[in-house]
Amino acid sequence: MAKTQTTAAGPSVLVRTNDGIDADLRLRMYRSQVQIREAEQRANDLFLQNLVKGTSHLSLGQEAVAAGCAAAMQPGDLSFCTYRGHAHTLARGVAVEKVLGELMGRDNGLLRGKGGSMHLTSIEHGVMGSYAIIGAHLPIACGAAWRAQYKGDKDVSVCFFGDGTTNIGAFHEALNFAVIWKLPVVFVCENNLYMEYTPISEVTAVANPAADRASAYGLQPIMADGQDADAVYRTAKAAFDKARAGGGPSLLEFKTYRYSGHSRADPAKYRPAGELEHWKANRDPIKIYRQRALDSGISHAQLDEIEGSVKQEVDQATEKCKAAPPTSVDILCTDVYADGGWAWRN
Amino acid sequence: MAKTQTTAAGPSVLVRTNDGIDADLRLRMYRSQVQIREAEQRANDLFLQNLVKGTSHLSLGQEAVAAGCAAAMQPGDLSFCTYRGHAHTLARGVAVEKVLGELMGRDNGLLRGKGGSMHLTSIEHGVMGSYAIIGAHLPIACGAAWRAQYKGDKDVSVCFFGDGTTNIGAFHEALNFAVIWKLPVVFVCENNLYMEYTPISEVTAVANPAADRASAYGLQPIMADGQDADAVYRTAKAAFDKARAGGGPSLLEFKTYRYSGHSRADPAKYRPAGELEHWKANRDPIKIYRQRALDSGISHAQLDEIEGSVKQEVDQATEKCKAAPPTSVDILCTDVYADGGWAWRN
Amino acid sequence: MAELTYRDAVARGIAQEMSRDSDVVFLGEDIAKAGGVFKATVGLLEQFGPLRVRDTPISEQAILGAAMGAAMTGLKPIAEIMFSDFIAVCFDYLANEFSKSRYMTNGQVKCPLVVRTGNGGGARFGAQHSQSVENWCMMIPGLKVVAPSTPLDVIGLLAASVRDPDPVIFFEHKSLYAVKGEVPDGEIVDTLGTAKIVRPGKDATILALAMMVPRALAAAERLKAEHGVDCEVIDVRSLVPLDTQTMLASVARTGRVFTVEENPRLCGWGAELVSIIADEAFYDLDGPPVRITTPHIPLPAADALEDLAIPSVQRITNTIQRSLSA
Amino acid sequence: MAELTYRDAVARGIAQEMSRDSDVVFLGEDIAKAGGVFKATVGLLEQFGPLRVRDTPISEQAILGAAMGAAMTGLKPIAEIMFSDFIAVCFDYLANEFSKSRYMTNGQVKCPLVVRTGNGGGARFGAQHSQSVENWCMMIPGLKVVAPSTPLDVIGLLAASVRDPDPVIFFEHKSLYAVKGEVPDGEIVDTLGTAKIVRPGKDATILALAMMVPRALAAAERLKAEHGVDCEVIDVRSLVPLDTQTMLASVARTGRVFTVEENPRLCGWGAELVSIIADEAFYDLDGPPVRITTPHIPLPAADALEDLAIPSVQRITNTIQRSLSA
Ligand SMILES: Cc1ncc(C[n+]2csc(CCOP(=O)(O)OP(=O)(O)O)c2C)c(N)n1
Ligand SMILES: Cc1ncc(C[n+]2csc(CCOP(=O)(O)OP(=O)(O)O)c2C)c(N)n1
Ligand SMILES: [Mg+2]
Ligand SMILES: [Mg+2]
Repeated sequence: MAKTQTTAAGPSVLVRTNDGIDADLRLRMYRSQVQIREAEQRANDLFLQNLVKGTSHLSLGQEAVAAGCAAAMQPGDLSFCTYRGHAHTLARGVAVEKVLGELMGRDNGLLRGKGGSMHLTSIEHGVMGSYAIIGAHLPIACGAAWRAQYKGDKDVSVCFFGDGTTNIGAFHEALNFAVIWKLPVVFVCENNLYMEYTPISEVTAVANPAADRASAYGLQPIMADGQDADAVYRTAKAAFDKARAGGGPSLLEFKTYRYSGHSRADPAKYRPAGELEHWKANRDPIKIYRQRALDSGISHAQLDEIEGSVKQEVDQATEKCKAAPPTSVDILCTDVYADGGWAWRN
Repeated sequence: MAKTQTTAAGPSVLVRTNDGIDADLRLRMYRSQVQIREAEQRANDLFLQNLVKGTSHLSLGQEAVAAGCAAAMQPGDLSFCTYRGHAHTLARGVAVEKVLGELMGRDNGLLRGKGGSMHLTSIEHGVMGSYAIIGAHLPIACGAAWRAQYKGDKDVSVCFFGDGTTNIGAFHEALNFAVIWKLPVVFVCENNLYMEYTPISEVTAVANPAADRASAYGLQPIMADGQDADAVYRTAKAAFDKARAGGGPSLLEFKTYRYSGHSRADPAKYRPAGELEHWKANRDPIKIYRQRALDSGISHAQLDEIEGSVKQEVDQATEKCKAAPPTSVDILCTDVYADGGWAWRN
Repeated sequence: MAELTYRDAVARGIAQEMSRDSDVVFLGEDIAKAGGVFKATVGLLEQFGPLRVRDTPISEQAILGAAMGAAMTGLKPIAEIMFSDFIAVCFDYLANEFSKSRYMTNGQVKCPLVVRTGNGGGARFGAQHSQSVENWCMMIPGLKVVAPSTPLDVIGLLAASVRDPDPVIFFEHKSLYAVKGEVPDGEIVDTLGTAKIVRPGKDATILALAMMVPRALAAAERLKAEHGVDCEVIDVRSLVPLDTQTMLASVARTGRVFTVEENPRLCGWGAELVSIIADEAFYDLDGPPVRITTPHIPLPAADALEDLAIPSVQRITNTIQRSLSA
Repeated sequence: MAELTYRDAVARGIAQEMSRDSDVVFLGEDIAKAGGVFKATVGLLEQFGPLRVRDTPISEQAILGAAMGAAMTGLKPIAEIMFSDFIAVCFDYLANEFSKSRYMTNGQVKCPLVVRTGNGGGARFGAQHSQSVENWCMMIPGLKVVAPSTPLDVIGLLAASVRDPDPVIFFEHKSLYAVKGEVPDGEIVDTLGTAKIVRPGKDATILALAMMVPRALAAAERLKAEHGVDCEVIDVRSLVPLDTQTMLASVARTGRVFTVEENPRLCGWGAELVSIIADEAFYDLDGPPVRITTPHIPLPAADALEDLAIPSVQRITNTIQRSLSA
């Protein structure tokens, strides 16, 4: 069970304990993080080869949040992601090939190229979409949770967003709305210290952009280490359990860090010297988790095997995507409306 | 000087003291409240006579907030009001005739009938507009304060809005923005317990819609009795002084009550039995303030004289408006653009 | 058969659909306990209970976002945006979210929802509470856009909108709420994308929407009586889908077309229709297509000014008469 | 004379105006320290300092609201909305606030501000980051709307916009940022409301805007070379005020008109222009006015699809050729 420790001044801090996470779960979360790392790195390589067009926003460095949250979800739970959504999409079980294919504008892509990197969606996996207008999906997640409440469904809607998103109006409206309707929705803020290129501290009135706002909605402030998949898992699970039990929404803030620039166009020169290196050396979620796994009795071999199989999976997906035809131009005008077409007139 | 008393749990509560308010100021605030009361009641009568078209939102019962805040402003300070803005407009010195004329769509109206009841504006009095889209003017007030900061002007921008407005996105964006830029703007929430017809408590995650959100912007929670013009004056003055001195924004919440329905269309049947009567009997700002004035040594005669002169002023204004011609149709297409016209083409 | 106001037709239309399908839910500001600020939703809370008819905070983005999320996952929400002018504070949902999600996701996401909103002028509410903003929605791919002019059409088109699998923006005209009309008993369901010839005629075609329909009809009567000109009046009813066939066929018969638009001129629905007709019926036209619109200005509050701004029967009559006799 | 990119022209235009007038201030997301996500504002922070060039939170309503309040009280703010699609989250300011405040207040409130925004497709950014939304603004009374197609016009029209006493929405085309053009030294100031004949011709008039201008020009060359058809190409440049005289005069000479619009079809600027031309130049027209637009769909991300959606040189050429020879 997750325990939280509340201090008088600040938000509650999650205490790391080892309970509730068995070897199976740990291996799953390890695999998930490694898969995200590999797939994102591959996306970057493919971009450098000019095989990924458009933009893309990677989650390198933020793998533990996606892996930990997804592991804490149950089948049927719903994820609402941002343009930085590859990680969350993969974590819910969508195939690497589908994701890379979409980035590459191939016919085998998750959305056959219609959505692109910023809009990954797989309803069958509970990935209810990736939204590229900051804040828009927080109210949308409320609506999905309202449906669950109304129908007596037991799923939880989980909504991921960044620190910068806490300063837009829709954040405020969604939080208030979720609380007064006591909806089974969990808002997950991935605080990676930057909005696009601007440090979040320069544009935010409080130190912890999500947690320090929780009380404005009658919620408890909840923060945890976003580089530690176990901490993420436990924090998330407690919130999901609460929502599922009818206890209403939570707002979680995970401190994390992105290794690459904001998007493919960004060399991230605005970072203070040494910051990236510090995070990579000391706060890398995969390094941390590999050690955690070893400490808990899992063998090097087991972990190496996971790494190997993930590499193979990503390699194979890459080959399939390279071989896949470009998106068929026949679909340009399909699926605007439910009848499958786009006819706005007779 | 205003003193605030901070409790561990709740917002700070303003302690009533008698300092800083001399007889002159008290008579001004009394006059202001009486004038608002009379003018609003007249607006209502004129509506019942079908001489006011469109809608109107009265501040009967809320006079002390307008009077107290205006008294605490200096010439040059700027007011940003809502559709419920007659009171604040009058309190800054705009003539009753101009206001009633506008409501009646007469050519002598403040805006010659172009704006109507919801958009009273008088730049020369520092009344920078009345805004009828909930929340829109909070960011606008930030902008005016930004100009003061940039130019080194010493005026403060004061932005009035209701309890219901705290749940819209623009509120959140404006508060964060004002704080990080440390702008000389003061946000004044008039909590009259209702949004349009819905009790604010049913749609708000916290008990004090403004004060309980202050900490989300790193601000102190500040509440005061909105039925006591002295309390309003002191609370407002402290905030204006702070802003003027470069201390940044404040968020004030005044508890108050409106006697009439939300707008002229609303009989306010949703109020619990006795609520209106309770406020009128025990919390009427003019009754309270009349007693305060008497207690402080002002005579009945002085107060009666004010009442008489205000009644005369409102009567005369009414007659002038009734005699005034309707808005000239020649102005239909003027002042869309700065050249005075509306030409969108050559 | 009963006589019903346009206002009561809204409540009846919603009730009809909520009775039929428990997935239909309804949310908005002051719509439940208070029965709506226009009293168009009175009785629904009592009939369908607080789980299906819900008051919200003043949070238009939350309202439309919640409607979208609910629609994506199986409900059929009706969301009220009190005044259509307020679409501006939640425009992202119409412009970028539920309009585009089906396409962007290659057909995965569905959004069967209805946004009802009070549209149009005539109530002396001024520039921020009086606009006709159908074109704000018509211009967005992925939306459907409807604007009924009679109580009967309110019920039928509302039912069709609720049952439609796509997001529909339903414009109710504030100045028509008090208008009465005959409505048959029993279930009423109409068809989106169908215009209605409300007055046949042979000399010119008048295309009108919502409050402009009764005015166009009155103008047509006056043109007939005073000038012997016989106009066909078409109630456009549905901007998306657009029944271009009915309109093109009419123009082919009459040779002339006039639009009567309450919106300020630029990029109004009439511009789109004229551009279609000018292209596809060019050789049918015996004279220029003419648009009669509110001038391209914000709406004034004073009655004298507002009446002058919005196309009146007189202005419609004069414009058409002058143009036909030019 | 120097060769400058469209991107660098933006920075130069802003710098020109900020140097000249200390009331010009500039705010937006990532515009200061980072020099803008499109690198169109590099160097401005260094040149004008942190009091005049300010990074903001992700709060588009605060950005435009603050710009308005500052403009009302004496500054001349330039506000950046990073992608024009995001206008949807702050649309109230354009639709209801700074567009209407002067009129509503009988001329008291002035809003001399510029909203700059990255508009248009071609970058494979998908449906929420690629739109051409000039018509979202053109349809609002009280705004002015500009969309330059060359580096020179960027500077001149930006300067004119900053100096204009009314709110101007300035659409920069994302896919033109890298395009180069000759720009004279010294101060450059252009005039709003003036279209430009960028290629004279006698057989047909092509009206185009922003990225569609180079494509229309290329199509005109191809029509000439391959079909002997001589098209006049007009860069509309300014949608409000609209230089109808230049366009009507051209149509009077050529007898035919085509619009090339990047926006999805319904209620695009071309619809408005066609409705004006069909009315006022009806008897000049020798054939139907035809609109060439992006189909009325959200924009897809994949390159193959996006290229097919937005009017291409080929599609423009073919449509005009077919129509003229019909
Ligand atoms: C309404 C809106 N404004 C601005 C943007 C441009 N933008 C895209 S991502 C981003 C930064 C978001 O920061 P954060 O929420 O911290 O998420 P992160 O990218 O760090 O994951 C911005 C400003 C947008 N997409 N939508
Ligand atoms: C964006 C927007 N949504 C809804 C409305 C309709 N409306 C006008 S006043 C009002 C209630 C406002 O309540 P509050 O902020 O408490 O102010 P009060 O009227 O009590 O002074 C509402 C919902 C509006 N004008 N703008
Ligand atoms: Mg971030
Ligand atoms: Mg209130």
